[in-house]
Amino acid sequence: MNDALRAGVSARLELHIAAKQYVAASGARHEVLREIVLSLGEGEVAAILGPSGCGKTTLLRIVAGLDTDFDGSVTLAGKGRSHPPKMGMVFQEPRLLPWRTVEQNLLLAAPGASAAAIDRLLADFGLSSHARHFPGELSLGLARRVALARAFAVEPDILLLDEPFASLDARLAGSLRHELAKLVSRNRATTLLVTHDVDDATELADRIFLLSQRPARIIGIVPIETPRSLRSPERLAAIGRDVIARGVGPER
Amino acid sequence: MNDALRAGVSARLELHIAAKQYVAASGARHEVLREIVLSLGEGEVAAILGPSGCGKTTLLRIVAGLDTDFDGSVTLAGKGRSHPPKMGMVFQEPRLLPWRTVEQNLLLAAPGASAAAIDRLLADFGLSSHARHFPGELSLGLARRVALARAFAVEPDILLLDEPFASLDARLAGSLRHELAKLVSRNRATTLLVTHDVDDATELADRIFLLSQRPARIIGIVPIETPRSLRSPERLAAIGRDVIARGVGPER
Amino acid sequence: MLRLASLALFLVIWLVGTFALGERKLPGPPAVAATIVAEARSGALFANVGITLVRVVLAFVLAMAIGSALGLLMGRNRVADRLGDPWLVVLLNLPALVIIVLAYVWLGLTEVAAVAAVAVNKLPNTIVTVREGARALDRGLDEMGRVFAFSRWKKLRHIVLPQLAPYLAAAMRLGVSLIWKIVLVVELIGRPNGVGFEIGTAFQLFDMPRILAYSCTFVLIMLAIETLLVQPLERRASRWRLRTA
Amino acid sequence: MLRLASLALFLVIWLVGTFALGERKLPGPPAVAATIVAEARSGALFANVGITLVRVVLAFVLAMAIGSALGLLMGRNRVADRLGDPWLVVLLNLPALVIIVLAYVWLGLTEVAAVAAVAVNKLPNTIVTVREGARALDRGLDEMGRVFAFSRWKKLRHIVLPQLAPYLAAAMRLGVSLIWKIVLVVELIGRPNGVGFEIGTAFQLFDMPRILAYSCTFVLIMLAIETLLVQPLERRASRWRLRTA
Amino acid sequence: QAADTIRLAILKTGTFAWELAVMRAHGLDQAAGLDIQSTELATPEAVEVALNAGAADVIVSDWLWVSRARQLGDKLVFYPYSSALGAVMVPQDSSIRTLADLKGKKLAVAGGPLDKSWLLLRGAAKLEGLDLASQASIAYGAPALLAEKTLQGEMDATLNFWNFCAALEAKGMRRLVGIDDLLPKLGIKGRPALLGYIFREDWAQAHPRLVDRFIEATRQAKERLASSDEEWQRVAPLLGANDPATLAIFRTRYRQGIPRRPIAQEEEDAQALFSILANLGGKALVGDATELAPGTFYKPAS
Ligand SMILES: Nc1ncnc2c1ncn2[C@@H]1O[C@H](COP(=O)(O)OP(=O)(O)OP(=O)(O)O)[C@@H](O)[C@H]1O
Ligand SMILES: Nc1ncnc2c1ncn2[C@@H]1O[C@H](COP(=O)(O)OP(=O)(O)OP(=O)(O)O)[C@@H](O)[C@H]1O
Ligand SMILES: [Mg+2]
Ligand SMILES: [Mg+2]
Repeated sequence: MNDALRAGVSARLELHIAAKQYVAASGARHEVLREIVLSLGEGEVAAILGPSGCGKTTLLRIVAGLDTDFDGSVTLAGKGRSHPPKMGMVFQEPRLLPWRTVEQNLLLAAPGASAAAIDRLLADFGLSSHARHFPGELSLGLARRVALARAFAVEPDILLLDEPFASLDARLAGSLRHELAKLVSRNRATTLLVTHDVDDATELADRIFLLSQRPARIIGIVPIETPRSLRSPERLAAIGRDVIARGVGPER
Repeated sequence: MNDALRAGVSARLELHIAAKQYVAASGARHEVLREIVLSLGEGEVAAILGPSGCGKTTLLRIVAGLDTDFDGSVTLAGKGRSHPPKMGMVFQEPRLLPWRTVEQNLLLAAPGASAAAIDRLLADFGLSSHARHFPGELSLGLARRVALARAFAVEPDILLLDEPFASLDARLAGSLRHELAKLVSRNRATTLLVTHDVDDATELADRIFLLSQRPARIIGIVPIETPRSLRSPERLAAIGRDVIARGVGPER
Repeated sequence: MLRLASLALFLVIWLVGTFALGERKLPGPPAVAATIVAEARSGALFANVGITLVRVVLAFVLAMAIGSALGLLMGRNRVADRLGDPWLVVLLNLPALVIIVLAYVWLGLTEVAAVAAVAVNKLPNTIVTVREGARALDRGLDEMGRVFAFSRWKKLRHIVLPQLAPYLAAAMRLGVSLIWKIVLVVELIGRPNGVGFEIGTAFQLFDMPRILAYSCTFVLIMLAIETLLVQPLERRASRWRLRTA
Repeated sequence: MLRLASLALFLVIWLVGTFALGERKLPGPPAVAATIVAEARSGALFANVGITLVRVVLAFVLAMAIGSALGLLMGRNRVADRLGDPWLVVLLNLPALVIIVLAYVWLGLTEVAAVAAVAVNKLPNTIVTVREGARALDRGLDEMGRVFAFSRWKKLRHIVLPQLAPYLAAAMRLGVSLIWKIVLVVELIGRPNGVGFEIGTAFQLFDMPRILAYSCTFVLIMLAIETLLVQPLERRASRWRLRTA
Repeated sequence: QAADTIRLAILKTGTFAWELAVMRAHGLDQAAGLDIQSTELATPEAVEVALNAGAADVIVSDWLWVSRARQLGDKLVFYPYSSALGAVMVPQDSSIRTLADLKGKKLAVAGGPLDKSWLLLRGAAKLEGLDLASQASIAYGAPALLAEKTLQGEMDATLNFWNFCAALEAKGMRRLVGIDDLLPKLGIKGRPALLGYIFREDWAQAHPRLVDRFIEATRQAKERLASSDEEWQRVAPLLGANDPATLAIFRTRYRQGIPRRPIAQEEEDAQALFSILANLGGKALVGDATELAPGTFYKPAS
């Protein structure tokens, strides 16, 4: 299904990073990304797996347009002709406005959302009783859920997720994974999902990109042709083993 | 082995929380913890599992003496007669001093540590090349590792860990789990480990405490009698299934 | 309650001081209060305090508005900072007297000159404080605003201003007090009315009770504004901050 | 470079202003420079600037040390805040003149009185600024320090002071400038030397070039201190902050 | 025999500073057995603060101030120093010819609403049916600033202190009327000295000979200043001018201001003047007093 739709649709995200360097406070330069080429169509989900500190967040920041100091280019196209595309992002830390309540945080990011939509979203994320709390009164897991809900609230065309399910218990993570799948197919959002969890990747992604140690290069691409809804636990386990075998899994 | 040592040693941590309430900015009160009784001996590791937002961090803060506004009591005893006991803690966020380098952050927390010890620790955590970086120049995973290394650096008698392996890739998490096991047996540190990862719990804990939804109560205690070094993958999987069956696992 | 008690203590210490030093060296609260009443009866108090307050408010609004904008700009933009910095140092360290005299010489002995001189004296202080705040702005939240396509105004209102709040609070508190100090000099040198003018005249006669009467009236007004306006507002604005144990 | 260019621009505008308004209304840079040279030749410049600087430094150190300590206390402790607050408002809003005159009358026309008067005038400003900083302190880092058993001093130096740095920077910049403004009044009213005395005397004779000469000398000193001392230090202290793109 | 110490606080730009310079140049102080230690201050108020703070034995100010202090229990005394009073200055080509012409004009008044010269000017104008305070537009301000403003033409006229008037006169402005010229109209016979040396009564009693020697020494200095152009060259830097024409004007005005009448006469005029001023200035000026406080004038033993 995904495949069928993807065909004939112009690419939504074209990324080419020839090189990305950071200059540390000490003045030292180090390279973080090298030759990353990536092209995603409308509604396609790419998972990015790589060792801690390799450059995944940097990659997302470049896609989001937050870091323009690199060699290469990013092109984002909006839905239909709408430009710029609506973007939703979950940062690695919640990045909520501490002086606004949970509800206000959502509404500020998604001014177009109806009160009913916000309420439904809060309910889906188990946040109903926290709508009027300030972020400082939330646990980290709750705050991360708010950040995820915020990205959902904007009904994005482009969705950038940096470990969206970290700090959540397994049951909750599973349910939110489900919500994410629903959103992506509803909105046909082009999604980049950074994660350390192989299950996240196998359940959600259309393609999995494996990154090397710093400077990160793409060392493998695992395409998953089976549509998300049809993936069986056995199929997922098999893909997971494949991914782990390629060198980013839990075994030494 | 753990069992043998535990016998005849006076308890190192006695915790009794009759109730813990928060007052929100809006003035509303809500109860977070109720009737938590917990007693850990020297060198014992307790894992705490519970749904997101149930009160785990609150529990750790009370043990650390950071929150004294609760009904109940905490007693910590130092190694031998040393009082107060040396404490090491990994907060849920890194909480590094942004204006000090990685190395300085470790040395400030553990002024007694030798340069060689710090270097070894940094190497173990894959941080050698970041010793002179400021926290702002680290990825979240790197920062969390620094926070973990800091807790290790003090050679603590009491170790409080709030999801220490979140945001790390599986391979790294495995290796750091191993380091933690080494530290605990070397220092005989009494350890409270909050985690969402059943593997963390089964691999490291002597007892697993399962918490309910807010207000959190203890709804199950899973003791693991097998010494850490002798636990087989099969044994762990069995315990994991048990834990999941009791209602905190990944399935719905 | 604590504040009231503390204020009462202040009055007691003042009384004791008067007892010890004598009315001539430190007129006591009763003498000062009597003078306040007498000045109020004659209407002079209201006229003078009123006109001074108008000048204070005008200069305050001017200096805060322009100063905050410039401070924000200089804190966030390196080029603006480098360009503006020497001017800032100059303005900051020019004696108030020089600015006042120049203003009067250029703009005439007018109300405009008086208010302008005061505002210009306060301006660099606002800039310096707000600039520090702007430099300390959280980059993460800024990025969040960009990703979620916050408009300029939304960013300012919901991301920037809340972070600047403590700096603005400091700038405003200091602002009122500095402006008030300078208004006095401005009135002393070239205005025919106002509290500063009255204090200057009283000073020529070494009429301490009258000096203190006018000073205390203003202090009382500021105490009232603090208690009834500023602190409730501040409490509201910082509700999100957790009460430290 | 930008700073130098900006300074040059300032001089040009000044020159043009002089051209437009005439030397009488705005003495030009050459006239002022000539006066500076003449005053320097006679030695008066160094003597006056020197003594004023000594007073500035003494009052600055006093006010910053006491003010920072009190500000920190009031920012972190509610009771101290409630107790100190009214005194703060009083001190903040007492006219400089009143404090100065009282200091002179009580302590005599002495150096001690002069420096004390200046320090007391600056004190509340430091308190207000530092208090805001203390209120905004990160609770997470504080807890970290407690868990890892940081000593009082270690906490202060490594946790608290770096967070207060921007507030202290603002307090210090404003401090020097406020102190300098008040030293002028203090010298005007009761010291037989110093820049304020000279400017006061020059004002009596409406000798604008001399007023500007002394003002500019101090401004130049402050510019030098900013460029050679403060800004390099500041750059060092904020190395950890990421350069914003 | 060692010289007796006497501490003065003087206005650096004031006339007392000139006198002192002459005194020192000719060793008049040593001759009188005086060791004069002077503190130069920048504003008139500073000088008063100095006496109040106990940092000076003798200053120069007016008898109103002394009377008021005595009223409040501070036993100060006054000895005449100068009868020079301010004047109203107008531009040379001004259409203002008489006091009455000030009506509706912009008048700059140095020293504020309680300035003695200003009160006297108002009193005199009132006799002609003109209420200057309401019928002219008044700008109060610092004397130097007002002098400058009048030169610039922003003000039609200025009432200023005599030394500023002398400077304005030297710059070509016209003297409309001197305040001392108005005194007869107000019923004052002579030219009373408003300014005087001021010191504490108990201090004077403790050093009776010292005060008299000091007064004598200053009198000699005054005579020299009054009679010699050379002396004016000496003090030229102190008054910020050095061309002979300006100095000549200063000298003339200064000489007119030297008090030469017996104390009793001064006191009598002062009492008369007091009630006039009290009338015009009201409570703000004189407090609760209705007449010059007794003992205001110092009477030398000899
Ligand atoms: N300062 C506070 N004021 C009010 N409520 C608070 C405060 N801190 C925490 N809470 C609430 O208490 C509950 C427990 O918080 P806690 O941080 O202990 O959860 P947690 O179990 O650690 O969750 P997580 O797994 O997400 O980290 C949450 O519902 C949170 O909203
Ligand atoms: N501002 C910066 N200055 C210098 N180095 C930086 C900066 N930001 C990131 N780095 C470095 O770049 C590398 C990649 O960082 P990035 O945050 O992209 O890693 P990541 O893959 O997201 O890691 P994690 O899984 O831990 O989140 C890290 O080694 C980090 O130390
Ligand atoms: Mg990352
Ligand atoms: Mg938690």
